[in-house]
Amino acid sequence: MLFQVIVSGFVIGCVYGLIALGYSLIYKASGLMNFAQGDVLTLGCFLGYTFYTLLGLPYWLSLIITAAIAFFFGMGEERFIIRKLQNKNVLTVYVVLATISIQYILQNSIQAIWGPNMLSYPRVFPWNNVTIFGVNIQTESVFCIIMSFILMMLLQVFMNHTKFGTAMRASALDAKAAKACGINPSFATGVTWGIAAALAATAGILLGPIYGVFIMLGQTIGRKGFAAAIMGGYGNVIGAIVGGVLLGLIETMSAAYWSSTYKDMIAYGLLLIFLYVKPTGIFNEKALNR
Amino acid sequence: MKRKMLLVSLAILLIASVSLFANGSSESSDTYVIGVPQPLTGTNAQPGACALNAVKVAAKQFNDAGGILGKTVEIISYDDQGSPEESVRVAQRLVSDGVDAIIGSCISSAVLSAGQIYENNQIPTFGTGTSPTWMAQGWEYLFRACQNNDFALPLVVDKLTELGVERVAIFAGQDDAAVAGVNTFTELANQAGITVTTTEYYVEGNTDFSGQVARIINSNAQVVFISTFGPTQPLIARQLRQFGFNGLCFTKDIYQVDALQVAGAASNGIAFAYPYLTYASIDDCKDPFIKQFLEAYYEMFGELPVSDCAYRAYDSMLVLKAAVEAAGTTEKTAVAEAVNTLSGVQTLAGMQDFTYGDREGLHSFNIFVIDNEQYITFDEWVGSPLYNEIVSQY
Amino acid sequence: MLLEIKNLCLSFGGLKATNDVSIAMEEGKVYALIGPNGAGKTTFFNLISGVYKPDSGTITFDGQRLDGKRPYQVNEAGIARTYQVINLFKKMTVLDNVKVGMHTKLKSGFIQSMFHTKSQQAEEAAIIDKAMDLLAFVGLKNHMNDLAGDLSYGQQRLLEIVRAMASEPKLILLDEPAAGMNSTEKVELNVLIRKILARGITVLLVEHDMKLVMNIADHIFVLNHGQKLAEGSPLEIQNNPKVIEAYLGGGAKK
Amino acid sequence: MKSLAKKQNNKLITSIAVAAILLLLPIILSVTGNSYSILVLGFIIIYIIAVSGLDVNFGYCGQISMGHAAYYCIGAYGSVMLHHYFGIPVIITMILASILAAVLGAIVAFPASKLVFHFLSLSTIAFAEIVYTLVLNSPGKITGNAVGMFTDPINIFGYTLRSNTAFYYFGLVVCAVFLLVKWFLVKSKIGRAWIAIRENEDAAEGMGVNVVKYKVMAFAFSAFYTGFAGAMYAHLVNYIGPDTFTMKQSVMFITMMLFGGTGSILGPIIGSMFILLMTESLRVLEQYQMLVFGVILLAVVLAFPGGILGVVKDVIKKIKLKKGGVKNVVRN
Repeated sequence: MLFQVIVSGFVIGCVYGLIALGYSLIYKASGLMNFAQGDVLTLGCFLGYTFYTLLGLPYWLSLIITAAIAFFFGMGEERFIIRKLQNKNVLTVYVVLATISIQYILQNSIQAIWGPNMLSYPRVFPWNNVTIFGVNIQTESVFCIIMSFILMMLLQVFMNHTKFGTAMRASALDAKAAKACGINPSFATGVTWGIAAALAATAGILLGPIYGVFIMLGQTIGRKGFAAAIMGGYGNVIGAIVGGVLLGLIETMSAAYWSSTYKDMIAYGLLLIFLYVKPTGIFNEKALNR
Repeated sequence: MKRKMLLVSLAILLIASVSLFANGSSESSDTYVIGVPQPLTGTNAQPGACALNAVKVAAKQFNDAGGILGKTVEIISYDDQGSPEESVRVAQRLVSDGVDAIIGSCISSAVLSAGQIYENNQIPTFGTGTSPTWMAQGWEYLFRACQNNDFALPLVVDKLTELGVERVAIFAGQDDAAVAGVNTFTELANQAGITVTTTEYYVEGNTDFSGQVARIINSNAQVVFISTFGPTQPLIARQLRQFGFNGLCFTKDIYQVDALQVAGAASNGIAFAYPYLTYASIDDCKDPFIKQFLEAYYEMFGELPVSDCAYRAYDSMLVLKAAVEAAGTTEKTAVAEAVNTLSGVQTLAGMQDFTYGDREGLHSFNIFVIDNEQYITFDEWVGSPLYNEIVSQY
Repeated sequence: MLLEIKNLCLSFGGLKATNDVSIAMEEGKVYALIGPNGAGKTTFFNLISGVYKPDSGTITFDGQRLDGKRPYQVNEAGIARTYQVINLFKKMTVLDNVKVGMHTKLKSGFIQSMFHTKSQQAEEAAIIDKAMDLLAFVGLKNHMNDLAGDLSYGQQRLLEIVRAMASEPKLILLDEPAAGMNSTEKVELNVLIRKILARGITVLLVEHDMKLVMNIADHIFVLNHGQKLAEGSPLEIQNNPKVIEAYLGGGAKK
Repeated sequence: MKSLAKKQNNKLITSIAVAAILLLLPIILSVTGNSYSILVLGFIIIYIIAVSGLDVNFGYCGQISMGHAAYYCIGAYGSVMLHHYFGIPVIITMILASILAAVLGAIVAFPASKLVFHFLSLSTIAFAEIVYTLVLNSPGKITGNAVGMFTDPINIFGYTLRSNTAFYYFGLVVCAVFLLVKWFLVKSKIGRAWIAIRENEDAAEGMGVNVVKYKVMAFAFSAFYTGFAGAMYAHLVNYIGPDTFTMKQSVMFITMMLFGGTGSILGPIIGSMFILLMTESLRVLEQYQMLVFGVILLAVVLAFPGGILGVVKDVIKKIKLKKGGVKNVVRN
C-alpha cells in the first residue's frame, strides 16, 4: 500500500513539477508569475484529446503537435501581450493582471470550443498495468513519471550545454549584455515562454489518460505547481521538479497517514512554515529583501 | 486612437449597463416567463448547461402545443457560477425581470442563498439539486421534482443490510450535497448496525485520491459509499480499483454515463439508487417517455444530455406546466398552491405526487448497478458472475 | 565624546570586512573617513547606521549603546545618513521626502492620524514650515511639489542631505556626497557642509575627492583592509607614510 | 486668491451634486421598481470598502496579497457566528469580526514582512487556503461547514435594515467614513511611511521608519477594511457558504484594484464600479459572460496599463492644458 501511495504521489508530484518548471522558467526570463499556466495544461489536455481521439493520430504525434501548438501559444502570449506591457514599463503586477485575464479567456474559450462535458481519453498503451515489486501501477502513470524526468534532463542539458540555452540564461540575467554578445534577448525570452507553455501542455496530455479530460483539470494543479516552484527555489530547474515531487508526496502521505480532510491545509501549512523559515527554497534562490 | 476607441466602447458598455438598470419588470400578459439560474461556467458547467438545454426543449414542446394556458413560454437564463454570492444577484435580477417561475439551480448552496429572495417575492421555484438541505428551510414556494437523496439512501442501506454487509467506508466531497449525503448515510448505517470504518474527504479540484483510497482499503471496508458529483466519480472509481478494491460501491446519486466512459471497466460493481439513467446513445434507452425526450433533445442540440440535470429540469417544467393548468391561472401564489395538489404527473422519473405535503414529487426509486460497463437493475444483476463474486465476500 | 566606537569587528564568511576598529568623535566637528577602494568604508557606515550587526565591539552614541540596533532605532537616537547610490522615494514629492525624514520627530500616532485630530493637524501644519525652511536651505524650495525622481542628479543629492537633516540629528553620515558632482557643485557642497556644521550637527563623511576632504575635514580616519590605518588632522594624514603607501598600493614596496 | 476660492466653490458644488445623486439614486430606481439595481449598488459599496483596504496594503505599502478572500471570510463568518452563538447585536459583531480579521492579518504579516512579491503572494494564498479549509471543516461544525449559515440583517439600535435600500444608505455612510479615514491616514505620517516603504524599504528604515511595524500595520488595517466588507456582505444577503471565499474572490479584488488604479482613493471606487457593472451587464451573454469579461479586461490592460484612473487623470490634465489654466508645464 505504502509503495502505491508513493507512486501516486510521484505521479501528481511530477505534474506539479512540470508546471513548476514553467513558472520557474518564466520567472527567470521575465521576473513574472503567469496565472494562466494551469489553464495551458487544460488546453494541452483538450488538444491532445482532439488529435488522439477525434483525429485518430498516434499518441506520440499528438503529443508533439500539442506541445508545438502550446509552444507557439506561449511565444505569442509573450510577444503580443507580455512584452508590449513590459516595454511600456508598467508595474509588474499589471502584467500579472494580463495573465489573469488570459486565464479567464483560456478557461472560457476551452468551454466554448469543446463544451462543458467531461471527455474520456482512451488508453494509450495496450497493457493496463505494470507490476513493479508486486504492485499494480497504471502504465500511463509510469509513463508520466518517466516523461517528466526525461523532460527535466533535456531541459537541464538544453539550458546549460547548448549555445541557445546559454543565450537564454544570459538574456535573463542581463538583456543589454546579451545583446552585445549577438544574442537577441527578446527572441530568447519568447522561446522561454514557449517552452514553459509546451511543458504545461505536455503535462496535460500526460494527465488525460489518467484523470480524464475536463475544464477545471488545470486549476488546482496550476496553483499547486506555483507552490512547488517556490518550494524548490523559484527559478531553479532541478528545484522545480524536486519541489513538485515533494509537494505531491507530502499531500498523498498526509492524506494517507494523517487526515484527508485537512490534506490541503497540512500542505499549505507546511508551505507557510517553509516560506517563513527558509524563504530561499530547497535550492537557494534569492527571496528576501536583504 | 485605439485607446480612444476602447474608451468609447467602455463608456458605451457602461451606458448599456445603466440602461439595464432602468429596465423594470417587463410583465406582459401573453408570455409566461421562466427564469433559469444555473452554473454555466466553471466546475459545474456541465449539469448547468444540460439543465438549461432541457428547459429549452420543454419550452419548445410547450410552445409548439400552444403554450401554457395559451401563453408563450419565454426563458431568461443567467450564469450563477454555482457561487452563493453571484446567485443572490442573479436571483434579484430575475425578480426584477418579472419572471413567473424559476427552474434552478442544481447547486444547493446557490439555492440556499437565493431561496429567501424567491420566497419573499412569492415565485414558485423548482430546485434541481438532490441535496436535502434546502428543502429543510421550510420555504413555501420552493419545490422539487427530482430525487431527494434522503429519500433514496434508506434503499441503499436496506440493500446493504440485505446483503449482509458489516463495514462500509465513505468517500466524500465537501460541497453541501455531498456532506448531507454523508450525514444521512452515516445515521442510517448506524441504525442498521453497519459500521462506518472511515470517512475520507477530498478538496474540490483535486485529482489524486491515493491517500484517501489507501485509508479506505486499510480500514478493511467491504463496501465504499461514494458521495461526490461530476468529474470526480470516475477518478475515484479508477483509483479504488487500481489499488485493488474489488467490492461493491454505492454512489449517493447517479453515476453518469460519461463517468462510465472515462472509468471503463473500473465502473463495474458500482451501484446507486435513482429514478432514471443517462445514455450514450438513444438506442440504449428502453423507456419510451425518456426516449421521446432524448430524441427531442438530440434534435435541438445534436447531442444527448450527459448530465441527469437535464432530466431534473425537464421534469420540473412538466410539473410546472401541470400546476399552472391545475390552477387555471399563471398567478404565482395560485400556481404554488396548485403544485401541492398535484398527483399522477407523468415525468421522466415516473409519476410524481406532491400530495405528501413535503413539496417533493418523487418518493420511490430503483437501484441500478453497472456490470460489463452497462447499467442494469439490481434485481437483474442478482446471480450474475460478478454479483456472485462480490456478494460471496460478505 | 559624541560617538565612541571600540574594537568593532565584522566578517562575511572568512573575510574580515571590519577588523578591530576604534574611533572617537567629538561634537561640532567635521570628520572624514577615507581609504582605498575596498577598504571597508561603506561597511563601516552600515555598521554605525545599523544595517549590519557587528560580530563584536561596541558603538556608543551620546551615552547610548547602538550596536545591534536596527537602522530606524539608530535614526531615532540621532544619527541620520545619506546613501552612496541615490535612495530617494522617487514617486513622492520633494516636500514629502523631507516629511518622511521628520518621521521620528512626529508625535501623532495611528489614532490621531486616523481621526485627523486637532493636534495632528497642527503638527502637520508645523512641519510644512520646517520642511520649507530646510528646502530653502539647499535651494530646492521651488521644486517642493515636483516628484523626487524628476529632479536633476545634483538636486537629488542635495535632497538626500536635506532629508537626512530633517530628523534633526546630532550626527549626519554622508556617503560620498560629491560623487558625480562637477566642480561648481563641489564648491557649493563645501559651503553646505559648513552650514550643516553651523546648525550644530556633527558630520562624518566618506569621500574619494581628496581635495574636498583635506579642505573641509577637521579630523580624518583612514581605513585599509578593514583596519584603521591612521587618524589625525589633514596635515598629519597627508604626511603619513603608511597612508601614502596604502594609496600607492602595497605592491610598490615588494 | 480669487481663483482659489472659486476652485473651492466648484469643489463644494461638485461634492454636493455627487452626494445628492447618490442619495436620490435608490428613489429614482425604486420608481422603476428595480430592486436589483439597488442590490448591485449595495454590492458596489461592499467591494469599494474591500478593495480600498487591499489598496492600502498594495497601492500604498507595496505588499501584494492574493489571499484577501481570507479576511473577507473572517469578517463574514466572524460576525455571523458571534451573533449566532453569543447573541451580540449585529453592528457590534461586524466591528468585532473586523478586529479579528485585523489581528489575524497582523499575525500573518509579521513573519511575511520580510518576503518579497512572489513569496509574499504565495504565503497569502497559503493562508487563504487554510482559512477556507477550516471554514469548510470546522471542528464541531460551528461554521455550518459545507451547508453554510443563515444570517440576520443589520440592526442599528433597534432599527433593522431589511430592505436593500436601507442597506444602501447604511453602506453609503459607512463607505464615506471608511474612505475618509483612509484619506486622513494616507495623508498623515503613517501614510508617508507606507509610501516610503513601497518606494524604498532600505531608505525608509534609514529615515527612522520601523519597517516591520508599518508593514504589519498596513496589513492589519487592510484586513480590517476587507473584513468589514465581508461582514457587510454577510448581513446583506441572508446566507453565506464557504464557496464565496475562494481564490476566485481574491483574484476579483485584485482585478478591481488594478483595473481602477492603485495608491489612490478614487482608484478602488472606479475599479469596483466598473468591474461589477461590467459583469452584471454581461450577464445576458449567459455562458459567454466570463469569456467576454476576460477579453475586455485584457484589452483594457493593454491599452491602459496603470488602470482607468490614469486615463481619467490624463484627460483632466489635457483639458486643463487646453484651457491654459495650469501654470506649471507638465514634465514629460
